[in-house]
Amino acid sequence: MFTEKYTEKVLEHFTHPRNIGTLEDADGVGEVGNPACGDMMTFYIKVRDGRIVDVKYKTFGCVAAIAVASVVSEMAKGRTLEEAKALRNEDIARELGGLPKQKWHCSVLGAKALKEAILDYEARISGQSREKGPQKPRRKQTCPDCGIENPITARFCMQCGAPLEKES
Amino acid sequence: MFTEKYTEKVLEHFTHPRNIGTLEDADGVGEVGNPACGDMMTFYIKVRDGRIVDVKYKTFGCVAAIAVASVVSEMAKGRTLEEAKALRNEDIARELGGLPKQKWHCSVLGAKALKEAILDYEARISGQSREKGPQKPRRKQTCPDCGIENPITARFCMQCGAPLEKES
Amino acid sequence: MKERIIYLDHAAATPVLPEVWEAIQPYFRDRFWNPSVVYDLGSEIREKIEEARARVADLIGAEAGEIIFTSCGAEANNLAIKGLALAHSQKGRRILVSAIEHHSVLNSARFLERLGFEMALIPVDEKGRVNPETLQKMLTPDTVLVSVAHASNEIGTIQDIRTLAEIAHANGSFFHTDAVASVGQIPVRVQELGVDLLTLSGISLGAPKGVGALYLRKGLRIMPLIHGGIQERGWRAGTENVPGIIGLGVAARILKERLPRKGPYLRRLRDRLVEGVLSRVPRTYYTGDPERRLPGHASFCFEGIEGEALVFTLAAYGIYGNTGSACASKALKTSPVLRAIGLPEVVAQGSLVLTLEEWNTEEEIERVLEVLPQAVARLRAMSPIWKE
Amino acid sequence: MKERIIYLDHAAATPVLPEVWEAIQPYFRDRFWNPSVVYDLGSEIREKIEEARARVADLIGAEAGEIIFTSCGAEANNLAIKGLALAHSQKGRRILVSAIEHHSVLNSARFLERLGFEMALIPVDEKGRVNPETLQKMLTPDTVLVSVAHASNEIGTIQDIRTLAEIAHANGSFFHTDAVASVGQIPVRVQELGVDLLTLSGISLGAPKGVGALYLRKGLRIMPLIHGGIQERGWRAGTENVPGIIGLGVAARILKERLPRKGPYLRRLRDRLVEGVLSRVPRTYYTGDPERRLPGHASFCFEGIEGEALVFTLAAYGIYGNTGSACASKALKTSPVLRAIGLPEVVAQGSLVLTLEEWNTEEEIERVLEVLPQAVARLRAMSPIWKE
Ligand SMILES: Cc1ncc(COP(=O)(O)O)c(C=O)c1O
Ligand SMILES: Cc1ncc(COP(=O)(O)O)c(C=O)c1O
Ligand code: FES
Ligand code: FES
Repeated sequence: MFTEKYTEKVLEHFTHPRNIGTLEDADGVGEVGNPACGDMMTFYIKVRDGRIVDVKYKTFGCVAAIAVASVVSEMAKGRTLEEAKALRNEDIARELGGLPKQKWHCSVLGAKALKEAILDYEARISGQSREKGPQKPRRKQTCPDCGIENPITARFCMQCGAPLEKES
Repeated sequence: MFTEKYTEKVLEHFTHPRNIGTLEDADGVGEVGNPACGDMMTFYIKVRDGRIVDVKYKTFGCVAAIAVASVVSEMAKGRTLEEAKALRNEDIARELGGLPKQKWHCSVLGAKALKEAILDYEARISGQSREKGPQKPRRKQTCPDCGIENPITARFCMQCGAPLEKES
Repeated sequence: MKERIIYLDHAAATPVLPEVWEAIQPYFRDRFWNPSVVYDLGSEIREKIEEARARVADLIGAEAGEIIFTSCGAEANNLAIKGLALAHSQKGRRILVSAIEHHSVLNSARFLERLGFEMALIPVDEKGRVNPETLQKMLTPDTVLVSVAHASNEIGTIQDIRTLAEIAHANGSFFHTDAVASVGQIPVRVQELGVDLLTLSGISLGAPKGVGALYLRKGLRIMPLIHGGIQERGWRAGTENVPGIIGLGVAARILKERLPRKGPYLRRLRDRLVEGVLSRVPRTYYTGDPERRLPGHASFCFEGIEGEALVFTLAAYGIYGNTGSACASKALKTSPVLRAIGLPEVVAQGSLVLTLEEWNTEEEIERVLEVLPQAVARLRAMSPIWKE
Repeated sequence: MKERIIYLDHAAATPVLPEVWEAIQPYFRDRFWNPSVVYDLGSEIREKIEEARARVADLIGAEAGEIIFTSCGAEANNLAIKGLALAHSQKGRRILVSAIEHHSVLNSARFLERLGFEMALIPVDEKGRVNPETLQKMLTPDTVLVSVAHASNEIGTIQDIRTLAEIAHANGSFFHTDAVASVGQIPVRVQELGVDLLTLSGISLGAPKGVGALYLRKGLRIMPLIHGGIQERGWRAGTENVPGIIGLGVAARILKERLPRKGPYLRRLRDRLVEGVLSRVPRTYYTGDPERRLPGHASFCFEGIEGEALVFTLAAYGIYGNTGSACASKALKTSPVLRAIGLPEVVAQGSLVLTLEEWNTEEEIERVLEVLPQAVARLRAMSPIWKE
């Protein structure tokens, strides 16, 4: 699943991203990431009869983030909400022919943004406003090599095995 | 005076050493060095009217040691004892067109061996037997790069500037 | 794959110069001997290494005996920082390094913290300059070493090393400068800079990869980093990268010749590039010091977009630049250099660094000025945080 | 200068293999890109490096992720010894290294003494072998690391690393082996040896100079030696010696193929050489273990003469061998290895080491057998300590 470089598919989606844009009359909107961290995605969905009938997005981020958003938009369209919610980041990475280790979290971001949009839609129809709980304090460290979050106690990255020592 | 490699002259003397051998009826014999340290020279001289009329030597040692002994034997022949005693290692090195730094002490050895032979001769004619004093305790360290002795307190080789730290 | 590449990432790597390539080829197969062996073949190689040492020394106004060859700039930085601190810890255990140092300086200092040293970062102003007064205030009697890079590879700013080194010396502290980005770009003379140690690397000099050098002022003692045999006079063990070292020597000789006309040429190209970008791309930051900067160095931040995506968009047109420091660019963090000069993190994300060499042409710059505005616009159009 | 060179000093340096030379040429000028950059050109280089990593791993039966590229064997030894000790000092501060280790192992351990570690030398017997029982007795609960070279480059002796490593592990100590002399000469499989760390160097493998590697068992943590960027997964900073690494990879692939027939061939040549020398030159010591030794390795001591003079005498005939270890041979000390195996110092002075490769021929050996007895006789004739 890990590649040394971007696959043809990633680059193709990056160069020609599908479904880019916003939906003025979206049924659900999901926004994840943080521009200060270099990645942010906003997904817009339209839902008919429990199915996603249209998807748009905007993304601020790297090549992988753009490709992920694009492929997620393709994968989501036509799926039921349950199917779409079940989309895991592994599925997204596989669809792209794999991702470099340090870009793995972009696929997480894509899955999350879509899910947030669906949860937003569900909250809207159930009349509740979604209030996100307070952020948990960070007990994580980010692998400098692959970018995956690891427990603060980890000495090696769980994902790629890189050393996580503070001094290196 | 320092060369990166052996000069032509050194190699020529090494390949064709002059005056090699012993003198059965030597008037003076000088032996310096220590085979355990990898270098030892024995010089034999014949003296007539205060002049060195014949020189032979044997040498156990490196290329430089052999070349030094050879050139010293040439330089000594025909000189007065005073002239021969005044021969300094720099003169020997110069005669050879220079020596690599780490071979500098071979020239010292050559000058010393000749002088020892002369002192032996002088002791014989004055009827005293030369008794060498007790060795002084070693307060020296040898430069790993050029082989020159340095005071135990030196941090850099006085001769070549190499670091003399114990740990390196 | 692309018709023609416009390569503008010379801070990350330079092609080996033709003269260097010519010079090193015999040393792989025909003259492959180990320079440490006693026999004549080894001596020939040793002489070549000494010739290279003299040439590298000449490029920076040093003596041959003051040059230690290493395997890269990072090793030279590690050797300088750790080696000096460990050898002079009786003088003090405090180390000052600027906030915009290369990782190899920064992390060497961090390592020393684990051995009981104390490390502090010298802040820089919005142009990336270390203020001499700030340094003065941060010096304490037990400050053993100050390290400030001569020029930044990320924002191009050139420091006033001479003044900083004088202040450090007045305090009895040693001074190291990482000159990887400046050597070969501007005149670098150790006497004029007044430094005790200086790092350079082959990667930006047209030498083969795998070679760097440390200038160590005569008489100054450091602790070796790579212990072992007596190569490099005992300062650095290990069989020498013979072609690398010979290549660095040839490159140094050539660069010394070319430096006088190279600087003005690069500055002209660079100024055209910068002026064009700033006038065509709105909300663009020209990072670093616009005056005191490397002649071939242009660095920008574009609001609303992310640097890697921009680099790839440009690469699709055959234009190759970088985002942040090559050595750190795989790690997905905002550049510490851009944070240190006070750029908002979100702006710092959109960084692009273009580093020119004398073989770059005006036509290439014009082509960049055509493509870059479109590339930025394309990414801004898909960015959720961009508002016209 | 000489009509034809008979080169028998392959432990000091090997020519770059033709296939390696072919493979690396494009990476100096055409494909010069920095492997750390984000864009496609960098990725191409990165893939080549990973290919090389897989090949080097394959040569020693490791996984690709267990290989760290370094700039030479000495660096790998320093990284192993210092890196392991510093990362695991909570386990203990005692280090055992054999009395016949390379300087880069020995002096790394000595450096650690300055940081509060304790170092002890494991003695060897007259064949240069570490006795497992001796090791057993020297181990203490706070022994964190044991380092014994797989084979000696000076006397050719191969150690029973598997047994030694088992003993160390039973004590909870880590085990490092310097396999610079053995890799490429005999099969080396990390699993079979059971070691935690293993050093190899390009110098004896037909790779370009300036590259080595450390095998670091998966999951084991060490402290980097060269801190900085995240090259080599953070274990070793600095821009990679790209052609060097690619070359090492190709060399590893070729050596793996050739090893099965190379061993017997070298052994046959070497045995002829040894038998000829011993029968023709009186008062000659065949140093090291006559049985468990590197196939292409012949080492002697000739009474009454000094090694450098012998090397030069042979060189005048175009025959190139070495006296003691290449890396130490400029330092005018008796070889510590020959002292450790109990040879009298005066005998140890007359050492000659001949290391063969598969391109050496029987004719070359016969020529050596003609010249060597005369060369020894000539020097003995001028030696004050030689008596028939
Ligand atoms: C046994 C041994 N270990 C380590 C080394 C050091 O290798 P390098 O010269 O590549 O640093 C050598 C070099 O000859 C060696 O023979
Ligand atoms: C300013 C600076 N210092 C040090 C280095 C490290 O040099 P090397 O990659 O040769 O180890 C770099 C590399 O880009 C650099 O830009
Ligand atoms: S957006 Fe986070 S690295 Fe791709
Ligand atoms: S005899 Fe001592 S090195 Fe020459």
